[in-house]
Amino acid sequence: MSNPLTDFILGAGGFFTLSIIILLFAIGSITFIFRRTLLHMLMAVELMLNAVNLSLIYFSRLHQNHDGQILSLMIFVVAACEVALGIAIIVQLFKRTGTISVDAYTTERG
Amino acid sequence: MDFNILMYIVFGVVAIAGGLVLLFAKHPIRGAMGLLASMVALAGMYAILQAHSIAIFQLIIYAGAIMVLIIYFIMLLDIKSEDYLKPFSKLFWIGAPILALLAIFFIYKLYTAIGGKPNAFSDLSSVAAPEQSVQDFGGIKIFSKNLLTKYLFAFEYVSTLLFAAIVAVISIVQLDWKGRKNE
Amino acid sequence: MESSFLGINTVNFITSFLLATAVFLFMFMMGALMSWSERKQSAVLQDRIGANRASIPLPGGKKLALWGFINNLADAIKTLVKEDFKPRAYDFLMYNLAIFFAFVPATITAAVVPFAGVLKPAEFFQAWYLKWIPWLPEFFTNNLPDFSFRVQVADLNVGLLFIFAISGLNIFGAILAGWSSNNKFSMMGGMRGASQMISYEISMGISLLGLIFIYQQVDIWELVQAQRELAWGWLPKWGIFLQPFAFFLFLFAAIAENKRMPFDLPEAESEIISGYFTEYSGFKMLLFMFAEFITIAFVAVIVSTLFFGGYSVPYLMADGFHWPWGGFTQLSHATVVIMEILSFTLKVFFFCWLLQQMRWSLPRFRYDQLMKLGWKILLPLSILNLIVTIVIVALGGF
Amino acid sequence: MSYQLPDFPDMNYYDRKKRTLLDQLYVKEIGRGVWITSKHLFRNLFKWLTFRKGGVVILYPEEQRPDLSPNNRGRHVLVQRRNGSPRCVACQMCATVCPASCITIEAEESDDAIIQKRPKVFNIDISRCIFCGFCVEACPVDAIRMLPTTEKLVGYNRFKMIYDRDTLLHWNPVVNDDVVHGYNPI
Repeated sequence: MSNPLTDFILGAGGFFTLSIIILLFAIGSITFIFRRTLLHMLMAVELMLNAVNLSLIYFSRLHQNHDGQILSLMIFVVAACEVALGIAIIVQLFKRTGTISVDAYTTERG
Repeated sequence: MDFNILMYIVFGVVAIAGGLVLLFAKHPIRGAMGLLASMVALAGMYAILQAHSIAIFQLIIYAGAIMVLIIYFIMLLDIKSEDYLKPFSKLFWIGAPILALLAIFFIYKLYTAIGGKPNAFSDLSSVAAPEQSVQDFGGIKIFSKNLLTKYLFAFEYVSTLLFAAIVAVISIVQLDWKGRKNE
Repeated sequence: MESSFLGINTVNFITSFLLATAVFLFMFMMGALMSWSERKQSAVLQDRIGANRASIPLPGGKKLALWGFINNLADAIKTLVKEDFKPRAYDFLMYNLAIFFAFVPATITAAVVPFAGVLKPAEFFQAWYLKWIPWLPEFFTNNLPDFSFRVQVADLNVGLLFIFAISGLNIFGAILAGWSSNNKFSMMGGMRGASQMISYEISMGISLLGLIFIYQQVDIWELVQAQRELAWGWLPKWGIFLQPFAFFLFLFAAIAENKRMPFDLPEAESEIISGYFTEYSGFKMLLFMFAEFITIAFVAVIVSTLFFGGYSVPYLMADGFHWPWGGFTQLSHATVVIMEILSFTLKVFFFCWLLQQMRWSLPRFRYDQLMKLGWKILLPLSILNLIVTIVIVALGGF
Repeated sequence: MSYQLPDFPDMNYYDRKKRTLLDQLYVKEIGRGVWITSKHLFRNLFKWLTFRKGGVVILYPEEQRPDLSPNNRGRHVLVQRRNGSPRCVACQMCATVCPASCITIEAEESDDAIIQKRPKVFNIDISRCIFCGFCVEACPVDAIRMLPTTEKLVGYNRFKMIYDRDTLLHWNPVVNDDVVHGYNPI
């Protein structure tokens, strides 16, 4: 009983998936650190959360265990809260300064 | 090659491409579309990894709700072009290669550890592929049974978080900056 | 399956391919039919005559107008040869991507809906009125005697949620079209569409939760199977009988989600020209309109599947009618399958008709009325409906 | 003014009727609306199925209204003299007064020394005409008139809607002498 998909997931697919996770997380962190737009930073956080979700789902499949899936559902909820709060804060900042560029927020510089 | 494996690889490449679009696209809405593509591709990967319910939740929550919210507000904010025409900070060409090299180094270490071997993850996996349990695994019934019995506390905890977030968002949005704009 | 010269995988693939093509064509034909009935039904109910001028001249001086069907053909040709106008300073990528977002989700969601029960080709082609097909009966009885398949393209175990997920993607079409057109009316249409969709998606989902609680299923095939059972020996367990209140809530939410009258604020002609697709012209506009018509058919498909028993005919089992008073009418397999397909199609036709009739009967809501209806009335009522259903289910009511 | 606003106990005249929850669901009213339109739909459908005309509209070029007023301003005609030439003297009065500027007249010298001018070109763009009848009132020699009929004022393109002098003179092969030819003051 050799399912090619199972073989793939156990072998080369694991390397592939982990590479995808690393790359997505790297792209997300680069975006978060070096893009100077609030919206981009918010979306980069989403991308990093997605990368983590993929690792959870992959290892949940590997162990045939639902813990990872449920944890990723919790991450969905946390991401939803985070986006709602983040968008609200961005809207307030935009109302105040008229821009979403991080470089413009210099009032705390002293 | 199995069709599922092919689609898995295609979805992985699309996810990376979406992330790159998010990184390099100038306008936020292009970046948001890249992120959307990445999310939909990840949903496809989840479905192939037999997390059917999570794949659907990914589509409903991320693609259907969160991205709609983000795009809605990108449209609402009336972002001027000077906000995004200089997208990267000054240190981008120093920092980004370092981070990218770090990622590539991780992948290289991964490859040397497990890359070429077939069944590299067999030691880790507790159940390889018993056909019967594979059918049920990740289905909505077992998933929700687990969620509402074993993880009930986490479920309630997260719903409390959602409630707090609703209150917080409403209170933030109701703040009025007009009176103290020039403090 | 040993004797078959085709592998069972190949046969399955061919069957799935044919089924997918048939379902796709069904949705397309429903879209074409809707765009015809949009004209003709509105005309007839307003004491007018409607489209009848476009015609094909026949030899002998007669003209073939087909009750206005040729108008659709003429429209397609006309939009193909029209100028493809593009607004100034539009966003090329998003402008074209919006069409796909509007069109693709509308067509692929019907894939998870069963159009009939299990079909056994070996038995199906034995019916007397299908014997004229020369080699099919022998082929199936000789090669694939036990082969059977469900008349459903994709048998997902999360089918109902899949429908929600894909129809949630539909709104990106409106948002992107509105944003990329560089037009204030388009923008307002897109914004209205987005906020309307967010308001109604929730009550749409919650109104269906009661149904999921009763049948304990999100698999659409199993949902339809559960609806074929009888309560008290005579009443089919259709969703409309078990959840009559949820039916109305779902119907209104689905119409609002569908951006149709009386909730067609995103494309309110009298207020914001044509809403989010104001700046589209030619074949792109036709695709938007066509996607909208297919979505009507899709709402009809979903409503008839979830609340009216899908393909099921009351008292019709796999071998014939089992009447509630004890009688039994034997029917051949082919007759049963064809009756099921016909029953499903008729239900879809009825709801398409009803949606069109509502579209031409009702005035448009004001925007604040729409929001109030969504958040203050439909959402609490659907939650109330859900709570009452849970209590009844917990007490062992169903 | 002796008119008194009706006195409702809990209502001012500008208040709407209080809507109950059932009203706010709109189910009842939607049902009523759909019922009314469905009545029309099925009545007309039944008429179609029994080979009668369902709608109340008139399929214009094939059908005509039977109840047109005799004073209706329909199609233009040019009145002829005994010898068949138009009575128009090309004075441009109708072209000047026409609010839609749909009349084009080019004059040429007439054979008759008394009349002096006659129209070489007399075009009416019927697709621009608004059927106001000013040209008929302005004409000093009663050369242009409007028939009550609106028969066949159609064309497949805009150039076929421009009626020239001969068309206006001989608008109908079966000419009713009493209407056009019978009137001859000269």
